[in-house]
Amino acid sequence: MDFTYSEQQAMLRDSVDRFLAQRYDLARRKALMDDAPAAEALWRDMAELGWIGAAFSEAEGGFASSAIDAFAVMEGFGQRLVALPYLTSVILCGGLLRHASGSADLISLMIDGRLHVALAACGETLLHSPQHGAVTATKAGSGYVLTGRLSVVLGADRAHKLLMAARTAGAEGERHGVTLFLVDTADVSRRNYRMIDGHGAAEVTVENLTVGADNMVGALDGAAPLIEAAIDRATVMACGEAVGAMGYLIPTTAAYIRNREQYGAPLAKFQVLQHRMADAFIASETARSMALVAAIGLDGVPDPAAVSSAKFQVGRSARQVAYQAVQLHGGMGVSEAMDISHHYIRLTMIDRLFGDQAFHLRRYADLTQLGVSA
Amino acid sequence: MDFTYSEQQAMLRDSVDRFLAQRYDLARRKALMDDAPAAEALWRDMAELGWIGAAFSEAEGGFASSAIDAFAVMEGFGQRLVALPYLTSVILCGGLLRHASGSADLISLMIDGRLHVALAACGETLLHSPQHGAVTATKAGSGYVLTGRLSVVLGADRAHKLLMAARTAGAEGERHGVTLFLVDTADVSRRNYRMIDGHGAAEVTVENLTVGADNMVGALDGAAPLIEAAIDRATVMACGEAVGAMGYLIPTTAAYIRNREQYGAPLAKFQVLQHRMADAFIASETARSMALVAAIGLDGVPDPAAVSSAKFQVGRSARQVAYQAVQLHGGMGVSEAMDISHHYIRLTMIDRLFGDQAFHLRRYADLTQLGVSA
Amino acid sequence: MDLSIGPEAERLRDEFRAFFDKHLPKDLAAKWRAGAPVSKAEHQDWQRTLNRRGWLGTSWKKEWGGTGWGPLERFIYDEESSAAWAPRLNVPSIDLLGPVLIEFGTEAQKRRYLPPILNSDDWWCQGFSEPQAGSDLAALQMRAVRDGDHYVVSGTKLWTSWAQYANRMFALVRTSADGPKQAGISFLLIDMDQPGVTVSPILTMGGLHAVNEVRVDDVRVPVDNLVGKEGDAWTISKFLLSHERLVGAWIGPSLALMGLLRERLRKPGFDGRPIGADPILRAKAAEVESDLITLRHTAYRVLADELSGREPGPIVSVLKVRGSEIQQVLTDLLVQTGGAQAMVHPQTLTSAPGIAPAEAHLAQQFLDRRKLTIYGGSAEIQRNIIARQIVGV
Amino acid sequence: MDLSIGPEAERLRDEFRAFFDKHLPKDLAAKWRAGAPVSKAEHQDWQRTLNRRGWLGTSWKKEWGGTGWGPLERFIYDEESSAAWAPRLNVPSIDLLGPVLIEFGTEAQKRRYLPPILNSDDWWCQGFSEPQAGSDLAALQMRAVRDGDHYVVSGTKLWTSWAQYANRMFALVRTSADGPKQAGISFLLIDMDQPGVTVSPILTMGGLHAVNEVRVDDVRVPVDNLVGKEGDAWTISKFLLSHERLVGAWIGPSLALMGLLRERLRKPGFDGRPIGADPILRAKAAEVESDLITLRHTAYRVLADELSGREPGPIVSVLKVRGSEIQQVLTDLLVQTGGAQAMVHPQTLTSAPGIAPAEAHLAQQFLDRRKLTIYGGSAEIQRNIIARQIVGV
Repeated sequence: MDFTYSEQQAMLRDSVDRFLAQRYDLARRKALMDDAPAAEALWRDMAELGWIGAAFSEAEGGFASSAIDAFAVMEGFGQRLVALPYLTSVILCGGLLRHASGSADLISLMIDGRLHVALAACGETLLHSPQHGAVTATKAGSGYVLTGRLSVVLGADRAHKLLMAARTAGAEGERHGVTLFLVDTADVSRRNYRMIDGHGAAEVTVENLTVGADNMVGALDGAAPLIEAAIDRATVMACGEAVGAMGYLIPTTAAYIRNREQYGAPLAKFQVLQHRMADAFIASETARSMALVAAIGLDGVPDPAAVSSAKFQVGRSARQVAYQAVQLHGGMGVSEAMDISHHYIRLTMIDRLFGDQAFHLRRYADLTQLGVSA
Repeated sequence: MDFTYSEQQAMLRDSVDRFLAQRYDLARRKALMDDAPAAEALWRDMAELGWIGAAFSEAEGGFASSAIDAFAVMEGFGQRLVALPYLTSVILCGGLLRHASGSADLISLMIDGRLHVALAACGETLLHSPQHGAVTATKAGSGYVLTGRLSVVLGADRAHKLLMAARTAGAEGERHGVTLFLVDTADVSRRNYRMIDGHGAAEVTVENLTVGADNMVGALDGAAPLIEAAIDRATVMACGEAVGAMGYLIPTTAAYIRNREQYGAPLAKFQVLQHRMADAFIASETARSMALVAAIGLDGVPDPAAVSSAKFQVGRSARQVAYQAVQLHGGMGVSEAMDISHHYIRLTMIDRLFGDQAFHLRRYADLTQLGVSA
Repeated sequence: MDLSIGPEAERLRDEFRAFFDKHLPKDLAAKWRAGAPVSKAEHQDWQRTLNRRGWLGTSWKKEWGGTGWGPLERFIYDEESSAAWAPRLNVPSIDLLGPVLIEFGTEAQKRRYLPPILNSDDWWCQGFSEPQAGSDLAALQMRAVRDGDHYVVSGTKLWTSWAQYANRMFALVRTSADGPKQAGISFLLIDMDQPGVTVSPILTMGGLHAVNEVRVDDVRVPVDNLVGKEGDAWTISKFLLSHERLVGAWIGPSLALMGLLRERLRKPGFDGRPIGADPILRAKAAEVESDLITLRHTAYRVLADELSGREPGPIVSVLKVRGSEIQQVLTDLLVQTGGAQAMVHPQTLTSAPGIAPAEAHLAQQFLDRRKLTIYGGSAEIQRNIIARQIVGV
Repeated sequence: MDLSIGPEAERLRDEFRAFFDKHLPKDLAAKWRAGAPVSKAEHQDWQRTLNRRGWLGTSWKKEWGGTGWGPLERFIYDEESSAAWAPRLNVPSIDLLGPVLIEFGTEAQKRRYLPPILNSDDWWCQGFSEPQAGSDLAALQMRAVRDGDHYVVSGTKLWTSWAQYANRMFALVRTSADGPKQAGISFLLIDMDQPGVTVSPILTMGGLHAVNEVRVDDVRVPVDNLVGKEGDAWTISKFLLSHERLVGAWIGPSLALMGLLRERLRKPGFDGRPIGADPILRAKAAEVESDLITLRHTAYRVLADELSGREPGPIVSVLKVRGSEIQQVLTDLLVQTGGAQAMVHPQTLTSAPGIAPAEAHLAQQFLDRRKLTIYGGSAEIQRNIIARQIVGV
């Protein structure tokens, strides 16, 4: 029984911390949003440090000894509020690329920091429920013709390729009949924008795009389980990011209320605020436990119920911790000039991403047959 | 716009207060549980003061100018933790007796304090959903034969008569086909006991009991709406009782923490406890607003959505206020020797009675067509 | 007991409805409803429309061009204005400074400042908070040093709402460092269109620009611009607070948002079923609506107290606490109805016809409401106030 | 990272299961499961069964007849014991006094008091709280005045659990009024079977008799009954607390209750559908189960820290706070599954075959758990402890 990072993981975590402390802050984060080349340069540097490889096994050309490695990276990213497409490209799509033809080359490119991929699936949801979608595929010879529009594809703004889910059989809402295709972003039309948390996205339209059978990722009609597994993995990593953010917000807020005086005393002297901090700590530490368990589970037999439990815990805790961090910072907490408000937004997003609290409670109950007659 | 008691209602409320202060306390409450004759004597004295008549209009032989009159009585009862069957007999069944043959005599007996009635309906629920039940009625000549068992009939232990709902047509769960019969408790078999809050109840079994057409209350097959209306009225009155209880618990708890010292200071000096009191006050005062609105509504066009809104608010607030009253009283709060714990239990019961918070939120949404496609 | 507001007020309510229906520009209402930005000119146009009808100075005495209404009329007006999705007015001018000048101002001050408020030529901002004085106003440090017929004012105001639109500011300034902290604070009118006054935007969550930093460096302000006497600011502030009693409950705006939520819940969601068919979301929506109508009636209780001359007591803080929380819950639920689109940053959209305007500002509105439990007497301070009165420590 | 407890512990877990399955009387487990009263004799019988297997002194060293287990073995034992619905043991004897005597007692004390605990002839209660010393133990007033070879003890203990079964009490007593309050407190063993010791029941919510008032009037206690030195009680209490770290999380009992809840949710409710088909109740049950497994893993984190010699810090308070809350939620939900029958007072039932025993004690159990956030370091004190460490004031 061990809930600590291995020496190697701790080193990775430290390297993330040190690098970001030097190369990344709120101003840089904002600047990179409008400066794609600079963002790409930073990304390549991160790739060289092995952070992308940390998400792939050695067999795939990466350096991961365990899923915990990427979790450690995500925790560091969460702490430092990194707005780069690690989660949506490396984690979410990296795993799916394994099923693509020529996967070794693709993954190698990704590990080198030269390939961004975005997942265009799950319709208008924030990436849950792959049985829903908006792209139809019509059989044409040995290939398919894709047509449809997704208004929000996370990470598509700077992606080179898209993993696009299309309906090849069955009806909307059925798990069977969803197929993934790898398409070049050059072949689709995009309108780029940013999400409220500063991460990039795009509206993606495909019109009569012909794709060959070699564009197919995974089995025909069988992508839903693959996408679900990829989302589960990404969900756990998003939990890692949130755990990192909470781990930053709590000591930062504690320091703020120790220093900020109102009514002639440090805010920290007010017992109500002390208990808010205690509750934030309770929320953060328990969420961390469940997130770690879900992360450890990624290396073994998939346990989607543990993932849903973790996502629920992390979502609820993250919202609470972020709310109190802002509240205790007062006006400073809502200002864009301070990172607190950006953490608040990102944690709000993570709470919704891959399914919100209610979604995961229901999924947990379904998976564990809670309340079902024997 | 006026949210205050009329002069007459204020007098009624004061008379309840004064009488109970002299004649009723925790010890007496407990003693009366095992002493039916003494309870009856007290009940007659209350009847003489006009408190039962306050629940009936002048046309029915009562003294009520408005539903607020009975609400004022209930508030007083809530404050003083009265465990007598005012709610289950006078309020809940009193209204239904209007539809019985010989109703004038029955009501007159009730107003004189000489008739207790209990409602045997709604199956195993705490008196919501009259479409469910356990008693079947088989047509026999001009009458019916009743058979069935209800394990919990509130107030049946000392009732002289029961208003018994039976299935005369349709299937279990259908609103149509429920008929009310007035039966003597002598004709049923009872096992008496008390609920956890000290109020009386009984398990009631009827076996092949023949009742005539004149035992029927209201129309054949049409009792569900009558029972629902009676429950709505009783629900509002239960809100009044809870509002009275909260109005007692808050100043009592405030006084306790002002006087109780721990760590060398009165508990009231701890800001966390101050805020708990503030939150209790917020809960109590807002619940009072909605309860008053529902009570005012009883005199006009029935507004079941307002009743459900009130019951939800009161249930949630009552639980919160009671929880904090116990918590702030520490060990004293859980002791049976103090009234705080009994208020806690009674408010827990009121939260469940006539449908709990989730039940009333759903009913509110149904009644106001919330979330239904246009 | 009686819930009716009386035939006179009901008639007035009908009048309001008819007027808003006819005169409020549809596109302006639609913008406001979507949470999209509204320009200063649009605000002014609308204020002038109201003023032509005589309904701008709703808390002003008739002699100064106001409506002369009591609290009931004002409350109904606010409810109907919100229900029609009329944009919020320049509150600091109309609901704060106006009544203050009418109560405490000199005849000259009234004649000079009140008319340009009503015709919307002047736009005022409220300079209260400072970097070291957030909740604790007594700690404020903007100095006003007497120099002949002028004060020389220096200092920084923070979180000043809509100062970017304002040409004037009424500010709390420190005229004396002696005695109790509160006694040295005065209420001063400052012309912002002059050198030495610098307005810098403060962007808040979601990229909104609603508040500012206002730096005042050695600006000379005529002594005539003092409202009341030196040290009167505390009294004036308390007067202001009593005016804000019911506004802080956000009843009208929340009822309007609830209408929007109800509408959105009827729409089909990602799975084709009505969004509100989800039992958990439906229960949450029912809960917040119940909370809202409950708070509305609580506000009516306060109103009834005011009308009959009773002091409502700590319930006023209840309105503020619950009103803020309900706004936060409502906008949170609205975001939940919007799926992925609700999380798009509207300011980064160029032209994306797929993203409906109805969704585009939901997250921004949610983020904007985050401040409600912080400013104007935080949720913690309101609870302190309540506790002081009911626990009595 | 690694979740496994290792093959040795897994094997032990299997052994526990097999033992409980074979030796725990079914009717006793059923009573405990239903929340029905269990007599002292039944408790003793069960303890003796455990002792025969050598599994009673689970926190005792082997030389004194204990198991010599570490925290991991004890934790798993507690989980399995709870899962089997084995009744709680006489915790003050076995888990509190035993380890204290082994650590701080004299050889004579150990020889005299440890064996009768293991063979269940002695039943101890813990005399800590007093009328004026609830959370604040330093304020306690029971006096022990030295008189030759004896202390003369007078005072009143409150909330003393199961004192009605106990023949002995270990108590905190004041042996000195000088110096800091905590320094004057000593740890004394008192024989209750003597004149001057009066036990009066305190009934708690729902009519339960679990706690008592213990009055001690001029009772002479041999000086030999002092554990440690005079003034050592504070040190001993801290030692006790470190032993209670994981117990306060209520993991085992909560897992058992969750199993019960799951089972009840599958049963048909008043409308014929499974009780758990209600989406709101289902969501709440899923939430508390998620909370519970989360807390279980948090307890394992603490355990892992202990095993590797790291100081777990404020997480211990997290266990206590959340453990109590989860017990309260679980029993609340259980009551919700029981309809009207769950609100019946079981002590007033004579013979009502319609009221199933499964329902009859749900409300009592719910009410009983109300104390968990109050006693043994209230929820407020736990939060103070956490705040002190993370805010550092």
